[in-house]
Amino acid sequence: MQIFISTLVSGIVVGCLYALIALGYSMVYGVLKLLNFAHGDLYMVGAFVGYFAIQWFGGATALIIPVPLLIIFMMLIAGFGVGALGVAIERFAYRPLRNAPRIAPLITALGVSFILEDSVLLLFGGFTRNYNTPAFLPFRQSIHIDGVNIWSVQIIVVVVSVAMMFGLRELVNRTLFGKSMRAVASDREAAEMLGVNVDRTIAITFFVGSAMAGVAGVMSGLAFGQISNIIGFLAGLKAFTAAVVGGIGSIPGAMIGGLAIGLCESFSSSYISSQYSDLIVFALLIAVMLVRPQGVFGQPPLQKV
Amino acid sequence: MAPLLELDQVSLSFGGLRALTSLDLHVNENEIVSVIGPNGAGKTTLFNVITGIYQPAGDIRFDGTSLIGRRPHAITGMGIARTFQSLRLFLNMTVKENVKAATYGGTHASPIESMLRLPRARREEREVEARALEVLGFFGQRLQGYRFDQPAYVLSYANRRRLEIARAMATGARMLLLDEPAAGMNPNETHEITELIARLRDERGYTILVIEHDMHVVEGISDRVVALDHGEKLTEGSFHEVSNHPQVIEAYLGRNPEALQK
Amino acid sequence: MHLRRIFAGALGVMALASITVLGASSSAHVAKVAKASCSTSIAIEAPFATGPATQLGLEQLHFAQLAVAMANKANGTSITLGKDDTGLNPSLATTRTNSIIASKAVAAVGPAGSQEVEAVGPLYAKAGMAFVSGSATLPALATSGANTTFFRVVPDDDIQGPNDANYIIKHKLAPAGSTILIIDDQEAYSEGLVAVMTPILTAAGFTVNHQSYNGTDTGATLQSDFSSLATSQVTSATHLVIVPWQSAGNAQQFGQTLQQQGKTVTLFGTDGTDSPGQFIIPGTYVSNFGPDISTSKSAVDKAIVKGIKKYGAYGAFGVPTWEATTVVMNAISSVCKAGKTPSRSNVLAAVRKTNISATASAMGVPIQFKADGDLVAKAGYLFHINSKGTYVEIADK
Amino acid sequence: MAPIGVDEWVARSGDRRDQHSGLRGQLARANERVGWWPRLLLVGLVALLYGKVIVGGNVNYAQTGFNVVLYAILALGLNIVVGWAGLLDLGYIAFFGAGAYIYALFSSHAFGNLPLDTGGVLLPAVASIPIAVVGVGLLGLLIGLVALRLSGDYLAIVTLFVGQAFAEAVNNVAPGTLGGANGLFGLKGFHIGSAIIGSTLGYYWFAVIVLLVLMALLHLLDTSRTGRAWRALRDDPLAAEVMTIPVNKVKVMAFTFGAIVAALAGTIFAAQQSSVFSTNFSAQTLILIYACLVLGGAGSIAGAVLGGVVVTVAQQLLSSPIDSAYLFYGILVIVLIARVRPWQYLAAVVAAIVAFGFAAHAIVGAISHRAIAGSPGSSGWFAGALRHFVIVPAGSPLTYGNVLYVAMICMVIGVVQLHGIRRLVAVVPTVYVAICCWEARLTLDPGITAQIMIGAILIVTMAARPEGLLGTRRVEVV
Repeated sequence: MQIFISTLVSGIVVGCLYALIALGYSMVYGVLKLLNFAHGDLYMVGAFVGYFAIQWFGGATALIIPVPLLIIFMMLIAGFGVGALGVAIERFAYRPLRNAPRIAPLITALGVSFILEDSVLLLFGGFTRNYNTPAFLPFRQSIHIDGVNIWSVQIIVVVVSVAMMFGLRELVNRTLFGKSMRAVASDREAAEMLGVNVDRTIAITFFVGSAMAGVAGVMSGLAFGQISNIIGFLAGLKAFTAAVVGGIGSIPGAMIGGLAIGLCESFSSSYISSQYSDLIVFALLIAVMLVRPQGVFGQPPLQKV
Repeated sequence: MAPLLELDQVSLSFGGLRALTSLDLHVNENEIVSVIGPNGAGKTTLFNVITGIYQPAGDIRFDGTSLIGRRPHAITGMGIARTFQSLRLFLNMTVKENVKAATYGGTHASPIESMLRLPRARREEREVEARALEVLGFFGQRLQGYRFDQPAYVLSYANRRRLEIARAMATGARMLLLDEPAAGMNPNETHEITELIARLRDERGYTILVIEHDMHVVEGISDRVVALDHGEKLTEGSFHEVSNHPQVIEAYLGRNPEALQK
Repeated sequence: MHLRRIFAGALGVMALASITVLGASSSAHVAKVAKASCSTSIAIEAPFATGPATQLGLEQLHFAQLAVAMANKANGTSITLGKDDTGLNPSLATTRTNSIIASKAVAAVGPAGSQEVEAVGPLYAKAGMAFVSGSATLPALATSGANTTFFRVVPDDDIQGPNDANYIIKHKLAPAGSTILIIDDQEAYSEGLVAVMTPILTAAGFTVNHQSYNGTDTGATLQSDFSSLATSQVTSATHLVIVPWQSAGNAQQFGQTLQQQGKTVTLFGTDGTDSPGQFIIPGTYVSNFGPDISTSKSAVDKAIVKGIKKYGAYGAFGVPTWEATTVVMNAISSVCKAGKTPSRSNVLAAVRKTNISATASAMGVPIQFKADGDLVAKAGYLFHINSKGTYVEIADK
Repeated sequence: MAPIGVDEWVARSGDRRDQHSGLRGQLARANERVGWWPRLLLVGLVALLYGKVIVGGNVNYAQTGFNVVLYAILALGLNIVVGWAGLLDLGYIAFFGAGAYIYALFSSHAFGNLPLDTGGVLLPAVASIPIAVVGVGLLGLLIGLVALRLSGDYLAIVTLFVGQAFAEAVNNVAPGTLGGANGLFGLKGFHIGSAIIGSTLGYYWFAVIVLLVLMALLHLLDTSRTGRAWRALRDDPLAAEVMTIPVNKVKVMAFTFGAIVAALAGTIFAAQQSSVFSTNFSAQTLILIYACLVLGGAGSIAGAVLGGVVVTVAQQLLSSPIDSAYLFYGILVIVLIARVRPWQYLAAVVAAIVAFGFAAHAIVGAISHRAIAGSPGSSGWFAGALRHFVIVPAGSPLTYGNVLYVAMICMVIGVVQLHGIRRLVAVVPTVYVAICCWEARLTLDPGITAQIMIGAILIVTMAARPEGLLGTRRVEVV
């Protein structure tokens, strides 16, 4: 029982992060039909921003500002910084390719991911850095459910993720931007004719998606400690899996998918074998795709004759 | 003699929407039959069920054998080729290649044979080349000379329609289904198409089922006219019978009355 | 469109450059010919730029650079050092080794990881080129017979493993009969140590629970590996967890995961996790193949500790690499002194004859090689991480 | 009758768009004039020249040549699936890997007991290569059948994970046999009886022959019914189906052929490296193969080969400080020539850059000598020329270089934003900063710089010429 609960907890924590990254993937795919492989690296950049924010305020062991303030600041700066980065990438790498063959943006995305990953490597070196979170958020600050410690950071991760997801849902369903985003997603030309500012909408979409990845990066740093320039790829891949399982282009799909992947991962590694967990996740994905190519929540593509 | 193509109580529905309702239709050897009807009457759907893109209820027989449950390429292989209302050429292939591609079903050389250019592959390539030239030759100067090696996407609209017909001919079909061959053409070209369709039957002996909105064309070519609406056959007969049939007029009135003004 | 022109340009240049490359040398290892009598080049393979162990790699690089400088000064040689990053990754190491062999280098230092040596050993053997590792400890590397030009200045796991196991038993780090969890990271190094230690511990009456995780995982995936290991494997009967890994960072993260789940067990790391910068869980034992010379009184040790500042921070992990480099440097100069050309074969022969006294070596033991390239002397070192997170060498083993 | 003229004018409009003025136009036209077989001959001659004259016993050159040919072969295989059949297969790497691993299993001690390097199966090449090719061919068939259910991006996604699953599998499944993360090494090379290919150059020749044969066969296939069927499928699956082409069969065929070529490449790769590791078949490698294909031009055989040359040579050059300098400054010069017109402006800008450089150098030098005491990173005759031009502090501290790097990126972005005379002015400091950054930082880490440059090349290519070097512009109906 104890094992079950703590596996559940770690699964949910990991799943929330995957979900946050997956949302960005899904939104971008929705508006541009682009598989943005650079997304995982934005998450990585976010993690680094957070790390340097900690150093800025005196380092994990000698913080000069109260912890809550620090965390809020980290998330804000990572969110806005990475969001801006995402917008810049869209502007300079993807926008010129709006009407290019489908493969061109894909390759560009790979190029961008190369540049991000290796720029970080160049600037900060390849060795892993550690948030050393316990130094300012000690494990004592945790709640106990029959013998399982749930660390305050884990709670923060879940709360913030859920809050952001609902925020996003409101944004998409209630606001004007949400309307225009959905319009662009369903038919860009038509939306343009109806006076939707397509460029602006796409830019905002990139901003929101990237910002969420950035915050996810900070939270993963807080929860897992280690960060390096290569954490982006695998995380991106998993988040991508989540987006696909949930139905790429669908926001609730991304959330459910993220949690599904996270739980599947943690349960398979604690009940089956940690070395096969990745294989199991990928197998799950391939299975889902074959049974229901458009994912659990996705709409099937309609084909006209 | 038995008709070449026979539709027997053919029905098809998408979810709740009934696209075709127990439709009976026959086309005789060497006949030109026009299908008319307002938009959404189920004309193109009719073509799609015949060519096997949709699987209908009921039975469709071509030359006595049923087409139900066969894949499109097999059906075309049996001798029914079609064109598309929304042009669907292989835009990035050259004019000649577009035609040659349609001969796939008629040839049998395996990839290995092709790679090594074994005798059968060589012979078939020669035949295909000849067939392409012959088919394209049918359109006079339109698709000749420098056009052979131009990608299809540089062709003018009218020429794309011609190329689609050429491609359908290259499949070695006996029967052609032409989906609005004159759509979007200027009067000259429309006139030309009308002649072309007639020549297809007279010179090449094709049996032709054609969807057309332009009543001049319909009147000019049709042996028989079938009027559809809401997936049901309103009536069929000579152009004049059909065009004066009250239901047909009713079906068209308010939609586009001028279609019948002559 | 302008960009098209840029692109055309870029390609023009690549064509042009691909011609110039054939003129210019394209190898990063070519020695700069200097006036001094004995001038040639050697190369070091270490994971200093990429991969999971960059800190350790940098440490090795710095100590190698120091050793080259010191030896050149002492022997009046002018030998240059080519750097090759291997990312602790056998396939990268293979590529690098091929280009080192293609270069003018006469001998090599490294590579760091046992799995890398396994991969490149046959290549060096084929090239008849000596390579001396300062950290590859898998016994089979020497005994397999596949790596005929392989040498190491560190005791192998058949020494470290038993040392550690016996220390655990002798000093009762875990109550008799309790469970000891040992986790490998699916690399040759790790699996080797597990294979050596398990039987000894079992013989002493411990229940050994052997698990493994995917050492190449990162981020969230790594975390779910660790938290599941911590929850499902660290039971109330477990008092000691042995982590013979090559990533100190991972060991630290695993330690924190244990703390977070309120599990109070002792960790026991091996040389791969010996990194005062990264792995600092108080109460942990860490064994290493090199001594901590930071406070040593011997002349050479003082010189090293003083000299290393110029290149980077001091760390116990780098010391053996200084020794390995010195072995190669001395071999070359001895070849020169004998009036022979420093060819690969001559250097190889000279390395075999290496004989450095305990006082002259930084390892605290004399450096002499057995026929299979292993060290004659057997010595292991053990550290305890105190409450302040600093490493304290344990004298009594 | 519609007047022919109008019709023809429309018809030729496409051609007119393709016409280029100046040197590039002439090159393009010349390129068209050269027939197919002469081109093949040309490739053969270049390969011969390189192997006979230029390599001259230098193992590094032989290795470079081998890599070029290997990537060319891989790109050719990928071209069948992606370029012709238009199926976005991101699992291609798995076929490459499977070929290599199957070869490794039958040419090493994998089936014996690994640590002791005894026992095992050592088949001659005539046996092991066919086994690998057939085995992987079947795998391709299988994946192809699976892929029938999917189209477009969904296909890309699933195949991507097939590729990832492969790497994961060889890493974790049966480490006793597949070697896990440590891979398999000490493979026996291609051998028949006592004859064995021992040298890199030997494998170079082998690969060259394979490449030439493949190019010929694939060209003949491309111009046959199968090739036409594939390209028809790419343009319009439904129309293809209706035009007597059994789309499913043809799709599976494309996967199988691609897999076979990849497997062939895999065996050669494994034999030459004499070892295989799961990391050899990572997404990185896949991306490089795609880079070759897309850079050269998807759908064109010659393009795939040229792509292989460009990408591999670029990597090789970038991996060495001296040669990467040639590349860097070459590109810089060409970009200026291409972007700054007319020549008066160009001259002005160049002069301004030089002046700016020496001025900045002098000023900074006057303020602090240490700030210019460092020596430029690139060696050769550049260094001398640049010593009094670039600002490199003593010991060239990394932070300085990093600041420059960030500054450079920002300035480049800025320059793209500006227009007219403003841009000309902004170019001067940008170029100077770029040079300083190169000398002070980028040359210090050639490996990393190479990756960054590759990424940049990909982005620029896609923006400038999505159809690739030798590819033909395509229209896509969406």
